[in-house]
Amino acid sequence: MDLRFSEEQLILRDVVARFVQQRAPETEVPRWFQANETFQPELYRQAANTGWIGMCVPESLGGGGFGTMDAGIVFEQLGRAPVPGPLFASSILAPRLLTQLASQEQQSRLIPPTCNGSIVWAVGLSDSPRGFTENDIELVSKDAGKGLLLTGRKRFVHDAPAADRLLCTARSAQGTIFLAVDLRLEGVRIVPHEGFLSSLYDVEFDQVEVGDDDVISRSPSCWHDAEVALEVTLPILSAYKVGACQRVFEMTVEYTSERVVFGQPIGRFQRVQDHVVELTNHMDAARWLTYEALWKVDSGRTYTAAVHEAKALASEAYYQVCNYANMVFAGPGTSLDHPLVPHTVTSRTLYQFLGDPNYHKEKMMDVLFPMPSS
Amino acid sequence: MDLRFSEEQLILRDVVARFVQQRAPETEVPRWFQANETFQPELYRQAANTGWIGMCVPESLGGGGFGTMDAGIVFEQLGRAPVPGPLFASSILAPRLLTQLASQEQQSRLIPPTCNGSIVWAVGLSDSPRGFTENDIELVSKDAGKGLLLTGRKRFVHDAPAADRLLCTARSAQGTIFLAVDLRLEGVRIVPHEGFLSSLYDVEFDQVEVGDDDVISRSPSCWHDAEVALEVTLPILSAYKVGACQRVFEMTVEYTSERVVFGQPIGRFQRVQDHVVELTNHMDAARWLTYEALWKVDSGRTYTAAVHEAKALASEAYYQVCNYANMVFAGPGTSLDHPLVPHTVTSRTLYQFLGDPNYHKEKMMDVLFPMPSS
Amino acid sequence: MNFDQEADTPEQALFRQEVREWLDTAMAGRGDLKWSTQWSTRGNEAEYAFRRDLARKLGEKGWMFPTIPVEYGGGGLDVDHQFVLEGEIARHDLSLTQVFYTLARIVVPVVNQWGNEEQKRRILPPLCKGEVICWQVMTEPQGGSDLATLTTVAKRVGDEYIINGQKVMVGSTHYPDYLWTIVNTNPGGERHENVSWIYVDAHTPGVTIQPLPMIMGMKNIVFFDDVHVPVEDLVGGENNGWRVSTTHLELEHDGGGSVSGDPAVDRLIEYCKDNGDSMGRLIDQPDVRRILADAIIDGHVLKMLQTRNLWFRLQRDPVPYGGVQARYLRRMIGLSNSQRFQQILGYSGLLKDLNVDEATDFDYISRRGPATLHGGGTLDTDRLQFARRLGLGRRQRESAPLTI
Amino acid sequence: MNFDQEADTPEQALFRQEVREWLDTAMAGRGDLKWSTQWSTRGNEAEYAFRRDLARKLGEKGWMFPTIPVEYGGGGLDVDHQFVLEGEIARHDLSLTQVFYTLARIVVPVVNQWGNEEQKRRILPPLCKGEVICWQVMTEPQGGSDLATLTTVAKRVGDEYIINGQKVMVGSTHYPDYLWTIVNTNPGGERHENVSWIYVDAHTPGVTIQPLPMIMGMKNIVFFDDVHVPVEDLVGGENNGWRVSTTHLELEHDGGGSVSGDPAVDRLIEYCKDNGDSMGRLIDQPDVRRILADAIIDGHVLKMLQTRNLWFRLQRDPVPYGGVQARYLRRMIGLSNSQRFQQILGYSGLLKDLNVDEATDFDYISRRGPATLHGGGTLDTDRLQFARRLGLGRRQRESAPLTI
Repeated sequence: MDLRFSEEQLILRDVVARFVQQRAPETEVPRWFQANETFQPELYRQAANTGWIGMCVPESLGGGGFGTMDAGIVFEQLGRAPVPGPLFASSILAPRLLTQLASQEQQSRLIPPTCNGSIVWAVGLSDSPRGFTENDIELVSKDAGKGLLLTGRKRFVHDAPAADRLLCTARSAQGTIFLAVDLRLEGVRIVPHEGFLSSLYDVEFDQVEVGDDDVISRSPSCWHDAEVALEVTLPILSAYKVGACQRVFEMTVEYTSERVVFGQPIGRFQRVQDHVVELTNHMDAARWLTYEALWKVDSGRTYTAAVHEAKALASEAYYQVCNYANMVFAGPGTSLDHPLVPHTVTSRTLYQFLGDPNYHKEKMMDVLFPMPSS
Repeated sequence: MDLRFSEEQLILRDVVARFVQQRAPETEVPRWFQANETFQPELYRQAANTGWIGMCVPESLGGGGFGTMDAGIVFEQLGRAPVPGPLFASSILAPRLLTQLASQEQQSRLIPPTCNGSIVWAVGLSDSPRGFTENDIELVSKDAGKGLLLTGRKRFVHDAPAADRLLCTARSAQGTIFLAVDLRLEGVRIVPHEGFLSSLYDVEFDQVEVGDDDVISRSPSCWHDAEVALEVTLPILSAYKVGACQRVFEMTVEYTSERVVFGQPIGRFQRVQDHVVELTNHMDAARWLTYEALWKVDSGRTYTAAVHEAKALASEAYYQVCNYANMVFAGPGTSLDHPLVPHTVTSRTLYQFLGDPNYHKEKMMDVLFPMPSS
Repeated sequence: MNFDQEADTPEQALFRQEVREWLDTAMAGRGDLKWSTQWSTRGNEAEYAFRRDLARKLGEKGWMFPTIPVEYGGGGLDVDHQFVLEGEIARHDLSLTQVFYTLARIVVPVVNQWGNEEQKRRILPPLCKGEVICWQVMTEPQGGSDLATLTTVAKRVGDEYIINGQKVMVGSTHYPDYLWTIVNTNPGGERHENVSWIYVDAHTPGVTIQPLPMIMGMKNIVFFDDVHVPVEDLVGGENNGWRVSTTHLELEHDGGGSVSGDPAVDRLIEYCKDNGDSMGRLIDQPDVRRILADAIIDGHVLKMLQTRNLWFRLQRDPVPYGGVQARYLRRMIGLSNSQRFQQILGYSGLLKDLNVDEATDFDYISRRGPATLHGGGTLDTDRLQFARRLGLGRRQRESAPLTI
Repeated sequence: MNFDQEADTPEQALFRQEVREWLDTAMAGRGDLKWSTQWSTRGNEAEYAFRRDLARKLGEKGWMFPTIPVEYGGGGLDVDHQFVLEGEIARHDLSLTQVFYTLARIVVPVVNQWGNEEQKRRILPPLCKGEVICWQVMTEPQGGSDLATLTTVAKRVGDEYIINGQKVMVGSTHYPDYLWTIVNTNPGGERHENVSWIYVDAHTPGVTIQPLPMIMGMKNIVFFDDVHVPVEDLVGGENNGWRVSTTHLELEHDGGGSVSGDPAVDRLIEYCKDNGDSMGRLIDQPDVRRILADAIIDGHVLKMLQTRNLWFRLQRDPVPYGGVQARYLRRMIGLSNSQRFQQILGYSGLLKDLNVDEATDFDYISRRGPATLHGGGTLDTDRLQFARRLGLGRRQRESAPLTI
């Protein structure tokens, strides 16, 4: 047993930490969120140059060949800002789905340019607002000559305007299929959502023609295969949330010493202490279950229950950590220029992404104790 | 609108309060629980003499003809001790079920002696440890000559050794039936449960013969009829829990002023304050929803959703109020001679009685928003 | 006991009929307001115009502040009438004392209690009649929960006070006619003995208002730079402000009570009946029912406790901890509901756009969770106040000031 | 990172094999112990006899306290061996440092750190070898969370201390050989500068033990009436007890860490697989799965954090707030689980009788909820300590004392 990062991992962590401090400083990030400029092309380009886009992709496809734990380390640091935008979708999600579902030709054509940053991805899988289900897919695909005709919409797509391509599901006569659609095609319209959220869009398709070479999979099991493929990405996303929790923890602890009320630093008040205690417990629970899940993936252990558990816990932790921080910061923490606000908003948005905590708990239980019928 | 008790009700409340202080003092009640002497025959006899047994029964059947709110007032005071034993079963539950299910002859034969205290009842409906369901009834009834032959058991019967008769369900070839079995019959064995509970028993039947006149109902709808009949009893049971919460609240508040630690009454510590704040919120929520439900029953309003809601809330409140009180009292509150202990144990036991909070919330929702199939 | 809000005396019944008919006419066609709670900072101008107009009409009849004497702009009615009015406007899911967003609901009773005759005759009528907007301007950057550390100073010079300082996180999108503010009138004086309340014309030179966007909507910073205010606008006596605050804070801490519920839960129920997914209608799905049950029960509890507060206040027998209990629960339930709504609605629970899933106002529930944990004190000061009112660890429990 | 507890060095692997084989033999036929946690106060004499015997055997091999030097009765091994031993005994759902209920797990490291050479050679071996039972005797009726207000006085007279006073809520059903107690050695002295630890032969005249039944089982009151104790039994120096307490409390507050989980949740899972009702097997019912998931996740979190505590402690790099965090969570999860178990099991969750639904030990989960909210401090003092270790509102965060 060894519960420390290796020397190399510590160096990687520090490099990313510096990158985040310099490129996504807390003085800037709240402004990005206010202005809805959550895609920062220059930051993205630098991340690509540094080799973090597609870092888990095999070197033969232009990636970094890093392990899942390494990716977790990178995303933990990115979560601190929180660095917004399509880094997770492009760097982790799309390459993972493509390597599992796409043909060799498609992989060679699409993955290397992803790794060098010239294709940016958005991903749209389930269209249900509340579940992560195959049955609620709204985009419909019809055979049309040599290709397909797409009508309908992909819902709640993160960072769609930043992306060149959308990796998405559609319903066809033969069942669910996976596509990699060029978002600049005629008939594609990206509609922003307004609300207490960050960078969410519907992508509408009005009779959009796509070629057969953009069909990533027609396999009858493609939804299931994608679900399985997604498993290893879940703890990386969880690590992002753990990093976010850590930063919220730090700013909150600092504030309890700086802020003086009734003649005392507020950290001397038992009620304030208790908010921080619960915050810390959520953070540490998410942290250690996430690390263990990352390790399970890399070390060839059975990991399915663990990744769902980590995802459930990290989503809940990020949500509650922001709640407790809000109790400590009170008014100032809700001013839109405060660095807590991007976290509060992101914690709500990511709560749903790839399935909410209740969904992942059910998945965990289904793995541990399969139902008789399933 | 008038949120106060009437003058008559205030007098009734004070009479019962005095009775409870004198007959079930806090110095005695913990000892009753330790010794498993939760049936106090003398106390019961006095309650009968005062007219509280069968108080809601019509005067023509020997009862007091009181309203449901009045019964709530009485049971709220009884809950303060908490006065244990079969008062609720004999005074409220059995008469209510008999007046709904039994024949005129049976009512005339069984109810007046109930009201004067000469028949004491136990009640056994569902045999499921965790649900309140018709499908888990374990006692089996077979036709035998002029009567029935009973085999099996009634589970988790409260206060069985105190009772003369058991009002219970059994499975027969024709479906669920209701019986009023003499507990002194040969073949009946009362088996106590040990554990973190108060006065729970299984009643085992080994080929017990009962006559037809003890069959209270063979109606195909008798389970359903009983469920409906029970509704008006639920807020009376809730009132008992509200009274219990009130007494736990009082002893806790008192302790926060008396108990000095680190040179201060513990009530000055924010953490202790917060325990009491949450305790108070649970108590008041249970109180006001219970009063409203009692009023709805008496005033002819639609009450089904309200009584289930009050039962769910009061059970949860009593459980949590005891938890918060334990946080304040800490060690001394767990010593078996402490007046908090009977409450802690009773809150657990009654949590299940006639269905747990989740069951009652589901019932509430089924009333408010019937499922398409039901 | 009688929980029937409409168990009227003959006089009340007549009055109720009058009010109901009047409101039915006034509210005709505006059923949409039902779903539109807490809209004050959201900038819906058409709705705002309607509400201001409604307030003026109610004010004209003396129904905004029914128990305030006629000569001060109120209705000169008794609590029986007030109770009818509260109930009738709640039928439209509005609240009598906050028909539009102004702090009159707090300022009027305080001035009525602590002002002199001249002030009552001058200040109260426009507030009671819904003619002016008044902001409550208390919080300072360094102050937060510790209201008494005021650094906004009002220095008396001749017949005027000259105010300098800064207040934050106040107001809404709609600019005020008056500012009801607390200032330090004796910087060298004892804590709690050096503050005063003052009613400031918001158009006085030196008052600057700067928008401060926050997650729940638009708030503001108010700067006072050499703002000259006549001494007649100081209410309740110089350096007597801490005592005046007890009345003010009791009302701010929900001590007023109300009979209105939370329309958001009703809205959620409607939504769950009308919408679904591949698993069926939302309202028929077990996990939705489970979470919804808790939201319904919490809403019912809060409504009951607020009704209790109103009723006992009108009996002049307020529940000592009742106001702060309702306020604390309102916030905690708001926080729980922000998560529950999202658990039921998913992404749709975060949306603002009226055209998406018809989920208008749901994003506000989600914002409101963290956003209502402060404002007039924090959760922590709520519980502090609650404990004082329970008398925990003290010789004497603090009583609730009369506010009517 | 490597979460594999069995990622051994070659030396560890050999040792692991030895330990595993030894334990498999020693534990043969006692799979029932798996479900029997927290049995100390329950009076199962057959089980107790087995455990004491196991402890003596482990002690003989130096495996009860592997890193304590051989001359003090320990194993003279290093932390790598300890880690293997912790893991192997956890496979049997036991915990190395509490094979049977004695406070040796705390007393040994404290005496090892603060005792003089003579004391270590005399006091430690019987404790390390599992030969004696030692109770920790700290709480006084007036004290509770405020340990420093000791009124049990040890007065020095010649070569002896004469102890008078009373301690409450200590011990178990099995009477002790020794009492490890903290006393006031300077009643007029400064708070925190007037206390000392003393190791008392429980059979000394003047020691009276009176049973005190509590909801979690049997505890006791210990009376000291003119109890004469040789001065050699005072450990860590006269009036130096508060500093000694830091080591003691760190261990009492779960700072030791462990790799054992909570067998009760495993037991519940087995029960849910094997039992059902008219709705089917419990494990297949959605509400059971939902509640069970939370119990499983909480158990996993607690186990991970305790493992973290153990591992970093063995690296001599303890997590400052780690111990008190685990202790606080253990209690809060215990409280949650007492309700969850009942929600899943219903009445059966309250039962003790082995023959009823085979639900042995479930009543203990239910008792444990309220019963573990105290003992060595309350939830409230846990969070106080937690906050100090986080450095909240302080210039410096309090560090964790080394305990190995």
